[in-house]
Amino acid sequence: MSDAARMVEALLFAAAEPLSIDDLSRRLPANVDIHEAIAELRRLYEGRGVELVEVAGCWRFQTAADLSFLMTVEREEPRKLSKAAQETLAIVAYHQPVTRAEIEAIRGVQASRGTLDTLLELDLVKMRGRRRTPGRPVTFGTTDAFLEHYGLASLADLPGAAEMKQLGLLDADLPPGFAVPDPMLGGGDEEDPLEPGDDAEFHQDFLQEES
Amino acid sequence: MSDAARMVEALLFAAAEPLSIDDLSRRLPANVDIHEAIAELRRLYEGRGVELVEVAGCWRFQTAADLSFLMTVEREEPRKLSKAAQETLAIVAYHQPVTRAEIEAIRGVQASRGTLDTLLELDLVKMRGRRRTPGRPVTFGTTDAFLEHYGLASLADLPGAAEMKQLGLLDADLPPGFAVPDPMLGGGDEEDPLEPGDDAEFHQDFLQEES
Amino acid sequence: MRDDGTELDFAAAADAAEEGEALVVDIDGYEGPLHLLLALARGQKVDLLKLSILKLAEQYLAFVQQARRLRFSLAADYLVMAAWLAYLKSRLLLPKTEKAAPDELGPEEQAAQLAFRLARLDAIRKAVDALQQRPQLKRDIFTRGDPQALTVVSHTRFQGNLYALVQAYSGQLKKEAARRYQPATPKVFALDDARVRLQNELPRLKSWTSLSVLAPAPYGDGPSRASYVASTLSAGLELVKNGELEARQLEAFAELYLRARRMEAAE
Repeated sequence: MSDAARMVEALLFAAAEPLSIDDLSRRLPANVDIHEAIAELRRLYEGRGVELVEVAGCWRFQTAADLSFLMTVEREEPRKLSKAAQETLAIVAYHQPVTRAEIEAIRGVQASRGTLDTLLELDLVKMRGRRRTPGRPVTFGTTDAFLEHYGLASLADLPGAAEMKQLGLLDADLPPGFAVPDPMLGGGDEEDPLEPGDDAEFHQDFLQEES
Repeated sequence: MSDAARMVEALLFAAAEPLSIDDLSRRLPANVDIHEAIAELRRLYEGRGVELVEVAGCWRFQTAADLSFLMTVEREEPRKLSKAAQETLAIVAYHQPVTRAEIEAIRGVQASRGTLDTLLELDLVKMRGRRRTPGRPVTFGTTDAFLEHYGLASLADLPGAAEMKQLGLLDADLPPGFAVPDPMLGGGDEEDPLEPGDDAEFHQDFLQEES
Repeated sequence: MRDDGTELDFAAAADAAEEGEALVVDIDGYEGPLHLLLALARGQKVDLLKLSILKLAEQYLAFVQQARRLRFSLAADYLVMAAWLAYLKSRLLLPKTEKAAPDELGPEEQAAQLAFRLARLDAIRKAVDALQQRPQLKRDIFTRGDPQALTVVSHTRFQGNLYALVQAYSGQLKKEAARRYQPATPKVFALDDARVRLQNELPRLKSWTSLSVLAPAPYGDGPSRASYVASTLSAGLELVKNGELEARQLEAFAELYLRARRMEAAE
């Protein structure tokens, strides 16, 4: 094992929180190749009870996920996020920077008060700035704590993000290549409209609702 | 590496204190040979940046003694501001340029001397000038570093009253005439720029106050 | 929302509708109309982008109608969505008219928009599952339990939390708003009380009695001596005016004396 790897190992081990390459280089002699040392350590710790991982652009040791059954003493019962909060968090993560109105548009529901607040309180979501559009709405994004919690090296590592981007599902509006579905497809048998009465009833409701 | 060693490694790593053989056996499956696992780990960690040692009959990982030169204690830059600092910083951000007396009037408490000092030291707040009023008090404002830390493009991006209400931070039924000041309107007319001597004088004031 | 239960629910609702049975349709299981639509769309078991919007619209309308039959109240957004789908359906079915408003999307585009929104929400729901299945800190993975006393602290990590900052500020605003100047209203000896008291005293006011003796003495948190004296004086002057009392003062600033007016003597 190289001296460099020994030093990096000791520092990461002793640290209370993940360290960046910068953090490490500030503490190590100038001639140490930190990237090389980290690569060496990663190989060494592969498959072990403790692993070296990158989170939020920093490095930390953590226990292997498959051993979680042993960790009853250390486990903190995490505050369970509601379904709405989980969905909101995912939207913020994948669509950031995103405004409240955009979150509501994606979910098709008015954000109930408290959902976004909870995520902000838990430091999983932060206010990022303002959108340069009329009204200049505040935008939201995820924090480093979010990445650390889910063990993500960066936002690019969000599961499925690349695929969603490719499909245009992260766009705000209908992407140009998005197929216009044929409304008749598969609908041959069911072409008959609802009974006239049904339809009229809905229309009436609609007008009443709108007025 | 054996499964037993992996498990012991993870447990010792995550434990808040050294673990005895008894502690380990209580948390491990019954068929695990703990002595053997520890012997395996000791061999594995020999000469590394981290070592497995026995202290008073308990086992723990610790960094190698010869690397202690890396482990100097450093003053911690607060990752989170204290409540008082947070409040003071918020007032400076929204009310700038603002004098110390005004900050105290808004907070309703004597600004503890260290608070503004801390913010100045962290380069979040700077002295801006002197108010053109009797006594010519020094005025404070936020720095570019402040904007950078909070991810703001400009002071205009600070959330206003409407956003605070949306986030449930302000009640909808605030008294009339209640407004969140616009930090962009910070009156340039009523203040003079700082003069070269001002800085030193201020620090002197501070030192005297502190003693 | 129950990902698997929903389809069954719908199937059951349709069956029950055919059989004329009452069935509780649980709209509360869905977060909103879009979530309900997504559950129905998944039931078509095709790529969301190749969805039959017509079929979906009909399914939704049937579902909502069923729900309405069983519950009088249904959240407005479900009805708005129903109305919009009914409208979209009719536009999709009708032959194209030439006088479509220039700023209005054609029905096919609107259907595509809806399919896109469903696909987007579906992707997010899958992302939620993917995220929740990841090992999570302090639930599945753990960092060093006892970092060494010699702390190695990250230096570049100070990051302002804008929410905390705004929270700190709004907290003070609220404090400020609550801090209204409200001087305690001084307790006074009400004029009415003074008049009643003096009238009760009248029968005993046969001889000249000084105001300072007549005015009650202050006690506890009650009105001040000055208030007792002032109110008694005012009430006394009123009674003098009414002819029930006589007042006399030997010189300016001297003690004031009051006594009941002798009605018999006057007659």
